[in-house]
Amino acid sequence: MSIKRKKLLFVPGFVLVIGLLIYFPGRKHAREHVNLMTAVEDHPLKCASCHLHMIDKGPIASWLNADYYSPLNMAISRDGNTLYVVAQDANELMVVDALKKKVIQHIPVGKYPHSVILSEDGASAFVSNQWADNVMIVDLASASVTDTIPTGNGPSGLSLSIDQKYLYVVNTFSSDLTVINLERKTEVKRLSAGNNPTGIALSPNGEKLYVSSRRAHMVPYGEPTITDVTEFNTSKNRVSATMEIDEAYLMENMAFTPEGDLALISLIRPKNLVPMVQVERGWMMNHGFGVIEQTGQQRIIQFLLDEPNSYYSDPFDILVSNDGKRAFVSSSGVNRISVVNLDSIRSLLQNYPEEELDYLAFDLSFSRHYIEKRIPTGASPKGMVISADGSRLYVANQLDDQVGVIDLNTFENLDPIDLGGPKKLTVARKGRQLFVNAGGTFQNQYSCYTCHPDYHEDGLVYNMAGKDMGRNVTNVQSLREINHTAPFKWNGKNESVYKQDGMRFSTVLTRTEAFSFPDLDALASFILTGIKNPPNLMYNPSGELTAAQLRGKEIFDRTVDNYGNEIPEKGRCVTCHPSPYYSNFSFEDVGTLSESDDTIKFDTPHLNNIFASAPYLHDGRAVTLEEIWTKYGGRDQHGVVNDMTKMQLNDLIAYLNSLGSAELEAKEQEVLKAEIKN
Amino acid sequence: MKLIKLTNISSAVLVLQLLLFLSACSDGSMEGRILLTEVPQNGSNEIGSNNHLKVEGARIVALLPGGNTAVNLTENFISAASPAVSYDGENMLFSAKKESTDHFQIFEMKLSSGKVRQITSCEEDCTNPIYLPLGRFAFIREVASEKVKNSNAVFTGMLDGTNIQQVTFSPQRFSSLTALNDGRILSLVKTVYPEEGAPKLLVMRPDGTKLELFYKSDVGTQLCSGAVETSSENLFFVEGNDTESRVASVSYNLPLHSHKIIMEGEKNAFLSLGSYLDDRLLLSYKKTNSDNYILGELNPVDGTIRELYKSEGYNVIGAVLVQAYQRPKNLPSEVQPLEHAGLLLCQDINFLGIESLKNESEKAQKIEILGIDSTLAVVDVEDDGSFYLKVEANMPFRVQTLSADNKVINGPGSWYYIRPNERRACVGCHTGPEISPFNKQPLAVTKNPVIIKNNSELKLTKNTKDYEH
Amino acid sequence: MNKLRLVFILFMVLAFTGFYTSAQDNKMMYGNTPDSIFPYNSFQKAYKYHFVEPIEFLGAGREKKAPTGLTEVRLGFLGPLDNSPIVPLGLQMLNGAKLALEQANERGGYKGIPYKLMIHNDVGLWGAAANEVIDMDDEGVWAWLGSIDDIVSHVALRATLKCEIMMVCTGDPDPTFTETNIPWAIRVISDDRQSCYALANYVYNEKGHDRMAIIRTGDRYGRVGVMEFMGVANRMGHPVRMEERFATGETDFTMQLKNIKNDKPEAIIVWGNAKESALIVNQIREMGMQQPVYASDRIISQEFLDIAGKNAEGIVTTSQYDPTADNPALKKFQADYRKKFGEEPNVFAAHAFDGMNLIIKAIEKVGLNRVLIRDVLTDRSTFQNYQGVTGNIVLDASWNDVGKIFMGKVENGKFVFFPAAQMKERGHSQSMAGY
Amino acid sequence: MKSKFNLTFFAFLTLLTFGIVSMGFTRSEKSPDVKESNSVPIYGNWKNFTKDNGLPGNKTYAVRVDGDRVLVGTHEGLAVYEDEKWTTYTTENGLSHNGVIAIDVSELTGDVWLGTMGGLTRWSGGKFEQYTQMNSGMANDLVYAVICDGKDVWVATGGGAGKLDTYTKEWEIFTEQNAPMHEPWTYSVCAGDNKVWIAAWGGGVIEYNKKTNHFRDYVDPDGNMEIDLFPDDGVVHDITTGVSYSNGILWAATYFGLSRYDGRGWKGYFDHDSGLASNFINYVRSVGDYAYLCTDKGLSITDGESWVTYKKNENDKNGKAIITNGESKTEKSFSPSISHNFILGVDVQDDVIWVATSYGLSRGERIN
Repeated sequence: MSIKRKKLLFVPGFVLVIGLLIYFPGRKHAREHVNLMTAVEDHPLKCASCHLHMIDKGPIASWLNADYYSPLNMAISRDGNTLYVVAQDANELMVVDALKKKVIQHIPVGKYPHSVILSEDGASAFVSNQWADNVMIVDLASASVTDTIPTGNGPSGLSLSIDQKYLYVVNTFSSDLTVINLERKTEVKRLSAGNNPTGIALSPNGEKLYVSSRRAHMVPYGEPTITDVTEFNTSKNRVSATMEIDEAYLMENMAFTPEGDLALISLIRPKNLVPMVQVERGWMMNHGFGVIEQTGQQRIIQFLLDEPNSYYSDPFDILVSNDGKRAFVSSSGVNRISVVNLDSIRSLLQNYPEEELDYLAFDLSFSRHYIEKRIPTGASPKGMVISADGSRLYVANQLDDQVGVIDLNTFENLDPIDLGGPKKLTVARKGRQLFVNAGGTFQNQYSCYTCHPDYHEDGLVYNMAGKDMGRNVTNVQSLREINHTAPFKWNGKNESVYKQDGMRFSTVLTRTEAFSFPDLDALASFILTGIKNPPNLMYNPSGELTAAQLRGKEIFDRTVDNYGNEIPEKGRCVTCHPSPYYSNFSFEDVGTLSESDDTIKFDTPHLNNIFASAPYLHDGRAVTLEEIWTKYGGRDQHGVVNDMTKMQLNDLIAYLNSLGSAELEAKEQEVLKAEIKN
Repeated sequence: MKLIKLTNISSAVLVLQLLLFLSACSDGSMEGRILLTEVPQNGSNEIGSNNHLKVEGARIVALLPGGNTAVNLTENFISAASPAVSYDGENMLFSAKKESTDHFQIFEMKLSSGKVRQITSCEEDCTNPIYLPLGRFAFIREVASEKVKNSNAVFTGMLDGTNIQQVTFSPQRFSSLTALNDGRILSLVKTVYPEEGAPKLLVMRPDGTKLELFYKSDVGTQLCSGAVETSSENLFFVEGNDTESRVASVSYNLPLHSHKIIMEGEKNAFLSLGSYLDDRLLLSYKKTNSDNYILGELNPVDGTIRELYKSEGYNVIGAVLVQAYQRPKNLPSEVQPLEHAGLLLCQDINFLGIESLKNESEKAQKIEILGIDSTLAVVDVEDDGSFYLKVEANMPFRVQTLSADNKVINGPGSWYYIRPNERRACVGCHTGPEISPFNKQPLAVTKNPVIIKNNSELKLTKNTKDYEH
Repeated sequence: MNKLRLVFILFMVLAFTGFYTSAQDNKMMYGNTPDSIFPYNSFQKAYKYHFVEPIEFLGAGREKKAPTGLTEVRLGFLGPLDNSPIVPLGLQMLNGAKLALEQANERGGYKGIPYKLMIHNDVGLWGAAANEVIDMDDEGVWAWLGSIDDIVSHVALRATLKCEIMMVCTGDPDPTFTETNIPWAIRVISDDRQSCYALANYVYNEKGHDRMAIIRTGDRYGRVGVMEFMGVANRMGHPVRMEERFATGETDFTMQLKNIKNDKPEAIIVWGNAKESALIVNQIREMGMQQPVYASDRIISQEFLDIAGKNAEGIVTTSQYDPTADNPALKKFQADYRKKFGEEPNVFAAHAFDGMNLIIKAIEKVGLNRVLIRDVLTDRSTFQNYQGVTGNIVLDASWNDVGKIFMGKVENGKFVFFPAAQMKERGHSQSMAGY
Repeated sequence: MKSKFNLTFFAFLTLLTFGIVSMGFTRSEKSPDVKESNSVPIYGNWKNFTKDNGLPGNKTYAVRVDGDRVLVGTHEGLAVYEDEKWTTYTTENGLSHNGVIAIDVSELTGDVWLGTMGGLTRWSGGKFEQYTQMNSGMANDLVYAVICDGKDVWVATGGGAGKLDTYTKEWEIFTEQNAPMHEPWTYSVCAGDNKVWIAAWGGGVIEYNKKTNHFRDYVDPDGNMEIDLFPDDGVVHDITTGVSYSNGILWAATYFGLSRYDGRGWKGYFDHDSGLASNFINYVRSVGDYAYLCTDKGLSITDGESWVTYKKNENDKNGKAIITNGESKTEKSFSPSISHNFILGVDVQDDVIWVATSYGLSRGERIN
């Protein structure tokens, strides 16, 4: 053996020895690290789980991800030959030949489009751009946007007045209805419309417009969960009534029957006020639809879609067949469309008094009287349309970039329309599919999306029960841009999303088999990289602070109080809430622990887009930001505030409302640093 | 030896099958065979009774599909029964004993080699084993006491024989176990104390928690077998009455309202069911009352039976197909064995379902907690009808409602027990498993739970930090 | 300059041609104000004089019957009890009111029904006083007593007008409080207008000072009080040029006092709470200024004497009553108060005691009807010249207490009180311009 | 020079100020347009409502006609008169407080805004929504006045004036810190021609220009509470209780008389020199060319020249209208008359007037 060869052997040998030296203690270290971050001891030590799939920006992130279309809502031409599909993630309106099942045009629209409707003559389409606060008028002949009309914050559902003079736009984030005069092409008024509305439906005679809210009334924990349907008089363009829908929320969409005898609402019946001790017997979430009678007693009755051992979670769209005999409800949590026999509903309404029907909305077996069929769909079925001849039902399968086609004579699936999205299923995309799918909970009772609609939060406070029932009521936290904001939960017990959604999660919450490690990889990847804050167009559209916000920032940053006394470090806003996330990711007692809470310190929440996540504080006791300090500020435990004038508090809140995505904040910081260097 | 007697064609077919079989399963897997229990016809116990499987001479045989060729797999046992196939199709659990003085124990056999391994060594009979996910299994074991005779309980453990623990504690008799796809265990159960009740299908989590009704027959009809779940989300079972016997089904989603009769026969014509290929079922049945039970293949769609196998002098019972199965979900367990109690919440004892809307009956204001032989406590309920108890773990009890002056309003309900750290809740009394809760915080949970115990030192402990989600 | 002169001449022509005529007959001038220092009196008769006649309340409500089945007769209290620098004053006021109610309850309450004090703190959140008065309305109080801080009093006054509950103010000397024409309040403590007249008379006429400097709190108490003093000083021909401000809670006044020192005034007036005033006095002396010091009446407290120590000697202030008067009622009150609360009552306690007794007497006279209680307290006959522990209570047409003012001077570490000198003329004479 | 700073110079300065002020305002005295005296509406056919007819309480603070219904703020809640029936809404229905003291209806949205003793309440489509100083940017819970100005809602509260932008849901409040008032006590607010006027208690009238976001204040130039030196030199008193604007005229009410401002000059009115029922004015509302003045001694209506004052007799249900036209006075009797002379609120629509009084509500119809 020559020296050269020895040398040759020596090099890999050395590397091997060093490698082994690193490997064994390294592995031990990795094991400890992974055990801590996942709270399990059998994770396969795949580094990519956290260190690859959770990268949310840069070239690696773009290499890992793909640009999907994610169709959400649709419109169909009167001849039934053309579908107009809102591709939410691609910011475009897709024109689809329904017969050839082919995409024929891509029309770019605004950011994060939500809904599309067509004018009666079919010449133009109206598209609501939820993250751009406007609607666009698209001339379909030329496939071009002709007008962009500003709306309220977060436009979603759309409807045209029967004379085509007014366009009604539901503003989800600002909770109102924009009325656009289409001759003047401008917003003429904004009417209040419940809380976080999306659904909209015009009565067949055009006199009445309904808008359904998704969030419930913000009430102290323990008071009933009630959500509004707002009724508008279209001749006066005014709010005419508010219907309170008891025990329901997330009323995503509404529809009228063609004869106008019933208005239908998709809805969820949450069980947030009962201790979350089991899933069996519908103990967490029920799913159904509401009926507002338009004649006679005008009762509001709810019906469940669920069955005792099977739940049809996250109903999104609700649609009535052209003959008025059936309704279709797309349940995005279970990839099913439920076919409701409306004649059965009508007969039940006729034969049962309201009191009994109210009770039957708790009877999980009652759906057998009106559910005709459950039609399977692609991943996450959302908006639906029916062809004018009534023969086809199209459904936007949001998470596999397809439009499902269903033969309404047989209720059988035909070949879907492929919208041409990427063929690869990225880890994050798979995570999103898991996120919206109820398969992760016992008997499919709910999905992550149920309590985190829009990947955000549902505005409810739940009794998480802990060890004792009735303890630890908890305000659902938003999942938007939580990457880099670990630890998680109000008590900060979870160092990672991995741990958060792991074994314990399945034991106390989903109560079915825990997510597998690959599924957890995907879920965590989506949660940490795929959920963005909408731009804060409400309070900070330009990125420049208003005078009041600037004054508020001074208060946020202040170190002395109005009397000139130095504020102790812990009493300053900026100490615990430093930019860009406005959290120091550490723990503090801000004096808001209640007797029914376990003794914990709170994980300082991040404040990006804080305006969008009322109610506030760990148990949602503060309905508005003001209440954090007016009602619950105590003796300056949550920042020194008691010296402030009302105007100063208003300025502070104006500043808090201005906070947007941390990404923007971070950019600002970089600019700032760069300036300092120069 | 019987092979030689067959015609050339059939032998050729068989050889081909054998080749296919061998090529598919390199080390002699038994995939595709049917395992069943053969019980001697003139055994001391009447077929259909509780102990019909514990007959000496009972044996487990394997047969090839379509043929009457059976191989005795349990030659070394004086009695063997209840074969269950593992999810990978490679092993079989069964209950058996070697000597007549032995107790029945649970054994596992590697089907490819026939190698047998004893898992349990109990002082009482252990029967009816089933596989659970991730190396666990469940079985039934006799636990009769002086007071409560003839009761048994479900136990679970690791397949290596460790961690064997009792998971049910009520004075009931379990006679069949099925692992449902959702991860729970379905069992045919009847109450044996204070008096015998009708058998029902109850469902529970594998840790014994949340034991509740899954299906019960109408009055006059009696459930006769455990249930078999098929991939079409239906469950099949045998039921009967004084004049006839039936195979019936219910859907998993809606068991109490989807009863369907698949086929009817004379009294005792059907005995038990097992799952088979293509959503068909294996059925033990007899053609006339004087025949013995034979094995057939039942098509549940049209109710037709094709005879598969019969065994002279034996009743053929409890057939199961050897194949890989979709394993059920592995349900997490909230049971913490070191805890001494669990929690029980009821939203409104005066809520009895839709009937309470119609009748203005007297409202109960108290509940009485009844143990096996004594009253454990009388507890005032809250104004909204709710109560909240911290109950000594693994202790059977029943609840009856009382008026303010201690008049019984609703007599004792079913037996309950709470596992350590289990948290259970119900909407009202007798509302069944189909009524979901009112979205209302029960007044009772705004206070500390009332302690229910039986001679133990159970105390209200300051709640430990266990802040959820 | 020519232009200015022209304008001036034009104005004089306008002003003295009797362009306007007064609408009112000759009545006693508001605020017990001497002609010589009445606004514009030297130049122009006003078109309209206010506060000359009381405003009657003409609304409904007298017809309301007293409720039956009452278990307590609720009376309100509004004062600074928490989170305010003047909490000590508020607590004294509360004690005075409590003592009066307690004694009334010992006498059997109202027809056997005990009085109950509904206590409200006035310094909570912004404009809290208004909300507190609304709460009193919701609680069903029959009348209420308060408060000290003038912002609070003003806010409460308007709220009590809306609710129509009688307010008896015993602690706020802000002159503008009664200058509102609201017929739902009386004040049973002399206001700063009276005190300033007395102080101005003392410093200018008796002591013969001319150039004064003022250092005052920046709050409304300082602003309105000093405004009143400066108005009188102007009209007496001694405009004050030097006015410095400080904030409540401040401890170092060097900046302000340096300015004052440079200005070399003949005397200095300190207008503020006891603590800051004492610190200022100390710092005045530390900086070597030896001028006489005068102060607002809030210095009358042990706190002031304790902090200022020797520096307090010779300082003169005004007082709304004479706590050393030889008045048996006062002596008894002081003894009872000491016994119950273990401290000396101050001006706020004494006036609250009087005020609460007036409310009790009014209820005993007319029963439980808010309007009737108001009527009897404002009629300026039933309780006019009421002999309280603070002396004679005399209400003018705006229901302002125009009783005697006393001067207090620190001698040998104690306040010594003596009546303020009467100015030569009181009220109006026919000789004034415009009459 | 210092020594010359004496009384004479000071007096000169004071007089100079007066001169300028007087000159400025005496000119404007001639400016009010002379109107047809008989055009001031006269109302009769009075009909009165009290607790006995369905009102929740007799003390009515405010009234507003809203199409076919009449909204009445009482001490015991909001009373709504529709189809000849009364319905009462209280805190149980979602009002922030039962004491409803101010009402306005948004022309744009039809929403009803209620100023209560415990916060501002929006009543929209049957739903009540509360704004308080605790849960919103509103300055104080005692809302003396509320008006809708397009998408904005303005309130005058015990802790300052405030503006709610119903589009952005943002509050902006105006106090002594950012507006020319000494203290944040506001009592009334009105809007028109791109301006907003706030009656600031003790601070006169504050004018806010919506285009420039600038303030200016109008105070009594004599600077003293106890007198009004010249009636037409500015607002008659700093303690203002009401402002109302229509047809280019701003009316400012006080407890000391009435002022009228036409954009150039002020004119003062007192009970002794005009047909005004009393100097103690609780509330003013101007509609078209007329100001409706709610005083403690009856209701007066004026166009600035002619007056009609409604008074009820002391001892019976009857009363009269006193029509003052310059020196001439005529009277017209009514049976019955208005419910009570202590008037707190008024509204008119077409030829019908509604009057909220200390004891009951009155409805009258125009008879001239």
